[in-house]
Amino acid sequence: MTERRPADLGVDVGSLRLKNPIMLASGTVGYGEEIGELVDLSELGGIVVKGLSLEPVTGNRPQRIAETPGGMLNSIGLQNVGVEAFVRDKLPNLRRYDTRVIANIWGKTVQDYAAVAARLDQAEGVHALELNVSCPNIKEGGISFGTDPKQLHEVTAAARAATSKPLWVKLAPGVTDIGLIARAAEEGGADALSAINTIRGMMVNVESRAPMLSTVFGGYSGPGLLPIALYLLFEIRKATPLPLIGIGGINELEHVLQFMIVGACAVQIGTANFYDPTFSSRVVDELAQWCRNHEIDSLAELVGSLRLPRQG
Amino acid sequence: MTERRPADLGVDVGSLRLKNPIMLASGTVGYGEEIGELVDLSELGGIVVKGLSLEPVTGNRPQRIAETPGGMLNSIGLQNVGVEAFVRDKLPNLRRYDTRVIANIWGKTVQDYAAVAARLDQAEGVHALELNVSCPNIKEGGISFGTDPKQLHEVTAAARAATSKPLWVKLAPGVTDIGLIARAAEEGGADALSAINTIRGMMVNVESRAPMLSTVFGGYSGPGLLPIALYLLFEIRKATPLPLIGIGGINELEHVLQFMIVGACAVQIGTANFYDPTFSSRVVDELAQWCRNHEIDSLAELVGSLRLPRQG
Amino acid sequence: MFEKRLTLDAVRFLNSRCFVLAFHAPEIARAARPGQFLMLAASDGIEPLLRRPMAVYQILESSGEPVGFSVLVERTGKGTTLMSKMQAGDEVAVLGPLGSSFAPPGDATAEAVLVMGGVGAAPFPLFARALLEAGHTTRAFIGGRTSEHLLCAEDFAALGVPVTQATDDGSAGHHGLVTAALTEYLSGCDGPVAIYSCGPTPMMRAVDSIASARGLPHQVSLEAPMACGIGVCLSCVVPAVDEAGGWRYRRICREGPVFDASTLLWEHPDD
Amino acid sequence: MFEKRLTLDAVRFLNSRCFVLAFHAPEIARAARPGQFLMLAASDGIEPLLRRPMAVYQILESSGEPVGFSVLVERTGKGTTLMSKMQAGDEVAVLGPLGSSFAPPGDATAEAVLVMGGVGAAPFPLFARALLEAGHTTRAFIGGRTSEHLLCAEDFAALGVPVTQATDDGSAGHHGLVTAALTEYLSGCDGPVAIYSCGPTPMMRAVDSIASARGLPHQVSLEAPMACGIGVCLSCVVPAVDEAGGWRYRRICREGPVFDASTLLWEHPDD
Ligand SMILES: Cc1cc2nc3c(=O)[nH]c(=O)nc-3n(C[C@H](O)[C@H](O)[C@H](O)COP(=O)(O)OP(=O)(O)OC[C@H]3O[C@@H](n4cnc5c(N)ncnc54)[C@H](O)[C@@H]3O)c2cc1C
Ligand SMILES: Cc1cc2nc3c(=O)[nH]c(=O)nc-3n(C[C@H](O)[C@H](O)[C@H](O)COP(=O)(O)OP(=O)(O)OC[C@H]3O[C@@H](n4cnc5c(N)ncnc54)[C@H](O)[C@@H]3O)c2cc1C
Ligand SMILES: Cc1cc2nc3c(=O)[nH]c(=O)nc-3n(C[C@H](O)[C@H](O)[C@H](O)COP(=O)(O)O)c2cc1C
Ligand SMILES: Cc1cc2nc3c(=O)[nH]c(=O)nc-3n(C[C@H](O)[C@H](O)[C@H](O)COP(=O)(O)O)c2cc1C
Ligand code: FES
Ligand code: FES
Repeated sequence: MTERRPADLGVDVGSLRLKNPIMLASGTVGYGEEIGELVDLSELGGIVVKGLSLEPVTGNRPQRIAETPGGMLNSIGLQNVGVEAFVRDKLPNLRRYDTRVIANIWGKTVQDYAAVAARLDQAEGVHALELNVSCPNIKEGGISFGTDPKQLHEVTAAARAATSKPLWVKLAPGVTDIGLIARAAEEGGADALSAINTIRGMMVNVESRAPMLSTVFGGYSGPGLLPIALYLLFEIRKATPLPLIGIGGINELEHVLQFMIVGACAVQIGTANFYDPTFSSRVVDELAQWCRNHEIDSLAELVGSLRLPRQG
Repeated sequence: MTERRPADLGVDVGSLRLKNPIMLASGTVGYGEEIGELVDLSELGGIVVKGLSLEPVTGNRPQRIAETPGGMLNSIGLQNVGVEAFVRDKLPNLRRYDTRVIANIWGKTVQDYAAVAARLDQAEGVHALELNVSCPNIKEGGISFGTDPKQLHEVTAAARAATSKPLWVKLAPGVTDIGLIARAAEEGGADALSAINTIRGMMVNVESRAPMLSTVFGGYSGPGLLPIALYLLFEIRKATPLPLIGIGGINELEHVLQFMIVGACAVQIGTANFYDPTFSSRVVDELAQWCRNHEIDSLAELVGSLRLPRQG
Repeated sequence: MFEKRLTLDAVRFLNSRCFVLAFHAPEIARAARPGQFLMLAASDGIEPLLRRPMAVYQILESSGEPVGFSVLVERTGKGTTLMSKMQAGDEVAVLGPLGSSFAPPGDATAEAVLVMGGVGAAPFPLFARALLEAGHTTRAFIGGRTSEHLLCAEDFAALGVPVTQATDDGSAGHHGLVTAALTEYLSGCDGPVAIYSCGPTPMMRAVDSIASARGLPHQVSLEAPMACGIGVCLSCVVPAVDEAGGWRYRRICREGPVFDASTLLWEHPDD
Repeated sequence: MFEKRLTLDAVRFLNSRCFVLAFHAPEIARAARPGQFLMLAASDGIEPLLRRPMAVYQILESSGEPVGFSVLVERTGKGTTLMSKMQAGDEVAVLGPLGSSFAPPGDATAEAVLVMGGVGAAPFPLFARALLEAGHTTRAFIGGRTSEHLLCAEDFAALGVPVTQATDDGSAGHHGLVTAALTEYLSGCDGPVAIYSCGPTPMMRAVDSIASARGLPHQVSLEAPMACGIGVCLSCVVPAVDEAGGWRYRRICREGPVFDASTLLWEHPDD
């Protein structure tokens, strides 16, 4: 190992520069308070806060999680303090850190999204908005925004109109053609795409014969999601030139690198925050070391550097 | 534990009785030759042979597999000896066993499927056909039969017309609405549905920056698939009254029970045959023991016995 | 709260299902309060994925200084089975101490009555020590399915805390529920009493009925499946009364595991 | 082939990366032929999921009877790292013996020349023993990146088999490729020679050029990622000539790992 100047880990997600590509994923770090006791958030590229809605939300009744082989299910039900309380009570603490704060937002109608986006457009210290579109549109028969290109376009455009901040759309798996969905978000005005959110899963308690989650099924996250997320990112990369943020199952440096090689300019760590809470800050160091060992001066060299095999 | 007569593990998949619900999944046990050296196939409910096509198929170039966290990817490319060689060279050996032999079949056109089904309709010792519809329809722009209700209906109906043997359709995940797909298969004339086939996944070698599989992405199988498969089976159960066969990630008795409680009358063991080749025969004994311990006289009591929570 | 890779110092089996894992960890030992818990990794890999919550059982001391802690584990599933195979020298990832702790009775003259079922006993010997140091008369009621499920009796004996035991099958102590023994005891009590309970939910609910009927303060330690243990995943919630007279979810890992029982809603408000 | 849970008898480290795992397993020991392999589980859980293929290194004997076997493992990734932490007494799931084996030269007077790179040496000491018993003069060429990667020299020495070593960095033996030493040796050979090789693919290809140029028979032992090891998954295929003059895939785990090199297509026919 040669002694060289530290690699520059900075990356650009569209117009937003991150000091490094490691972010914390929405729903796995609350609003940064508790995790801030374990990890210096200023060492990370960014933190995406728990999905915010216009009003506070109580969430689903317990049992809200279940373990699966190599992963977990959750059905938190998007419990959150609401956008006002976030801005008032949570954001001041987050502003203390030298990192990017991304507000994950959701709603039950297009108007909800637009209203939350408009409120956060004014909020100092929120650097980007990320739309969680894995929620049912109650005005359109409960079909999830993220599975229907038309609705996704509409909700993205509405949020786009409500804010001048960078707008990321977080895609849901579980669709036949993710490229179509990605293009709908692009055309709706997204600045970047995050992929992916949890995929639906279920587990059953064989003694009680009841589903393990109160909601029957829930969102599957963790290591078992990794190959699915990498594949979907690959498909999205083919469909749109937008900057991509890779999410799903990351718990090793190698996973970060895989996402970046496929085409992500940054990544988010989710479930790993639960079972290895200091992984995110550790992997920043590991990434710097890897770049030095591989004489990589800028991570841009890595992003999308996938070598496809010859056809044959 | 009280001494009671052995539980009857027999189950009916429509008109086809299996001595127990444990089958071996297509593509993970070849044509039963090699696995027969390790497991007495007569102890199992059935064996589904490697997907057969009209002509022999060479398959994809290596590298064909990659490990993932809690699973694996494959892109074998449906290599097989072709239906004639199967009937001539492989079936006689399978007829020696007191078990059900299910022929998994596939094609590149609707006509291919029908031709293979017609050939196997004549074959003594083939007890059911299972359509693998996770393959591109080369006449319809390469869209997979299993992702389009119209094409699925057509290919199912064509196979149905070509055979009077029980016809199972094996559904592919990776669609927005699996219920829709399930109903298309039902309406096409399926006697039962198998769920699920592999889901698409990808892994990258970070040193070479090349995909680990020669085909870039492949089919993800193994433990990480379990919660996804259980959820999809739950959705299929809601969509159709057809008998269901649960597949995906099974490597414990508890997984078998989960599938049955959600609604499967039988299951197939896939990837576990690779890393725990005697699991299938062991789990038959474990299932019998579990039934005795739980005073369950017939597995029909278990199938679909899921207790859904009250709404609230 | 500290996130550490600790070396397992010692393993001691209490019976075929229960064992004590002891760790050298001065910072955690100094910080830990009775009733708090830790998240322990059962493996370094992804199966099982999540860490397991375990109450602080003992604070280990050397020359009067806290230098370590132990947990008392009952083998019930995958994670605790792996823990039962751990050996001295193994490295274990540990996060803690976490959550709220038992508070001594507000009334300095009150007697503390500790009611526990099964491995719910784990946090109480440490708390009993604190109660005795604070001058509270202390008494323990230990319930279990069988004599194998009665835990910590020796710990209380060593502290001089009187113990009443009950088993469902009568294999040790009273035959029947520990709550029956508790009711009987409380019937003969005159002075102020504060109740503390930890164990299966039906037991804690029954204890709460007894405490409420007598107007006695009651603190409970709750359990729920936990992903994070620090309050960020919102998986471990329990409905509780809120300031405005309605209800809200409280996180067992953060606002709990120890709650004033009067703040909890044992029936879900949506039922 | 046998599927067994074996108790690990002994672990011996050869250097910081390579170690030998020895198992008591009379049935496997009696059945195993030189060049065959086994599938070993690196863990009982799902990570890593698949078993790892390992050549049979030694057949262990007691009073002249085969009672066990060993494998020689190089730590390279997740599975082999877990294997390097195994201890005597651990249980390991093992399937084997599997695949084809090395065949002694057809010509009873032929000299056998064994060419190996790195851990590709593992199957050769056992084969050398069989060759010597069958009366073949035997000679070993061992290559490696550094002296740490030269394996089995002592085994050959103990058998009286002459050894030529070469390292890429010159840290031991000849400085350079083992194939250079091989070419040099063969230039001075008159009698019939049969070549056997196992190691990195570039090495085996180079050996095959040398063998073909001289018309010498050449058997190679190939590697590929394997899911099942028994021929059912079709993951481990390699293109080979078929009877009809075309080509077909052959399974390294079943028709191989040892192939007559003249049947293999080193370039994929689609290229
Ligand atoms: C605050 C707190 C303190 C605890 N203290 C102790 C203690 O001191 N000693 C002790 O033996 N046990 C204690 N428990 C219970 C212990 O955490 C569970 O027994 C353990 O998690 C079971 O893990 P498993 O893998 O063996 O079981 P599995 O059934 O395989 O676990 C499956 C999943 O359910 C969760 N789970 C299962 N049972 C429980 C439970 N009772 N509580 C919470 N999660 C559960 C697991 O954590 C895991 O995520 C405590 C629980 C909590 C919440
Ligand atoms: C027939 C045969 C005999 C072998 N004999 C030996 C031996 O005696 N000693 C020894 O040290 N090694 C041997 N190998 C190679 C050994 O199997 C790999 O080094 C090992 O699988 C790597 O596992 P890992 O988890 O450490 O590496 P990882 O890179 O983490 O493995 C990832 C995946 O790739 C596969 N893989 C990686 N490298 C190889 C490889 N070279 N060959 C096949 N699969 C690979 C693994 O099995 C696993 O599925 C043999 C391989 C084959 C096919
Ligand atoms: C408990 C939990 C809560 C989550 N909440 C949200 C959320 O509020 N908004 C959102 O967009 N994603 C949410 N997610 C999804 C994660 O941000 C992430 O996309 C997903 O978990 C996959 O990444 P992972 O495998 O690294 O966890 C949540 C995930 C978990 C496990
Ligand atoms: C190597 C491999 C080959 C497969 N080949 C086929 C096939 O030919 N036809 C088919 O319908 N399914 C095939 N499958 C899918 C399995 O039958 C099964 O549906 C899937 O692997 C999920 O189950 P599992 O997680 O238990 O493996 C294959 C799976 C694997 C791993
Ligand atoms: S366990 Fe995560 S909030 Fe309590
Ligand atoms: S490893 Fe499965 S066929 Fe060779």
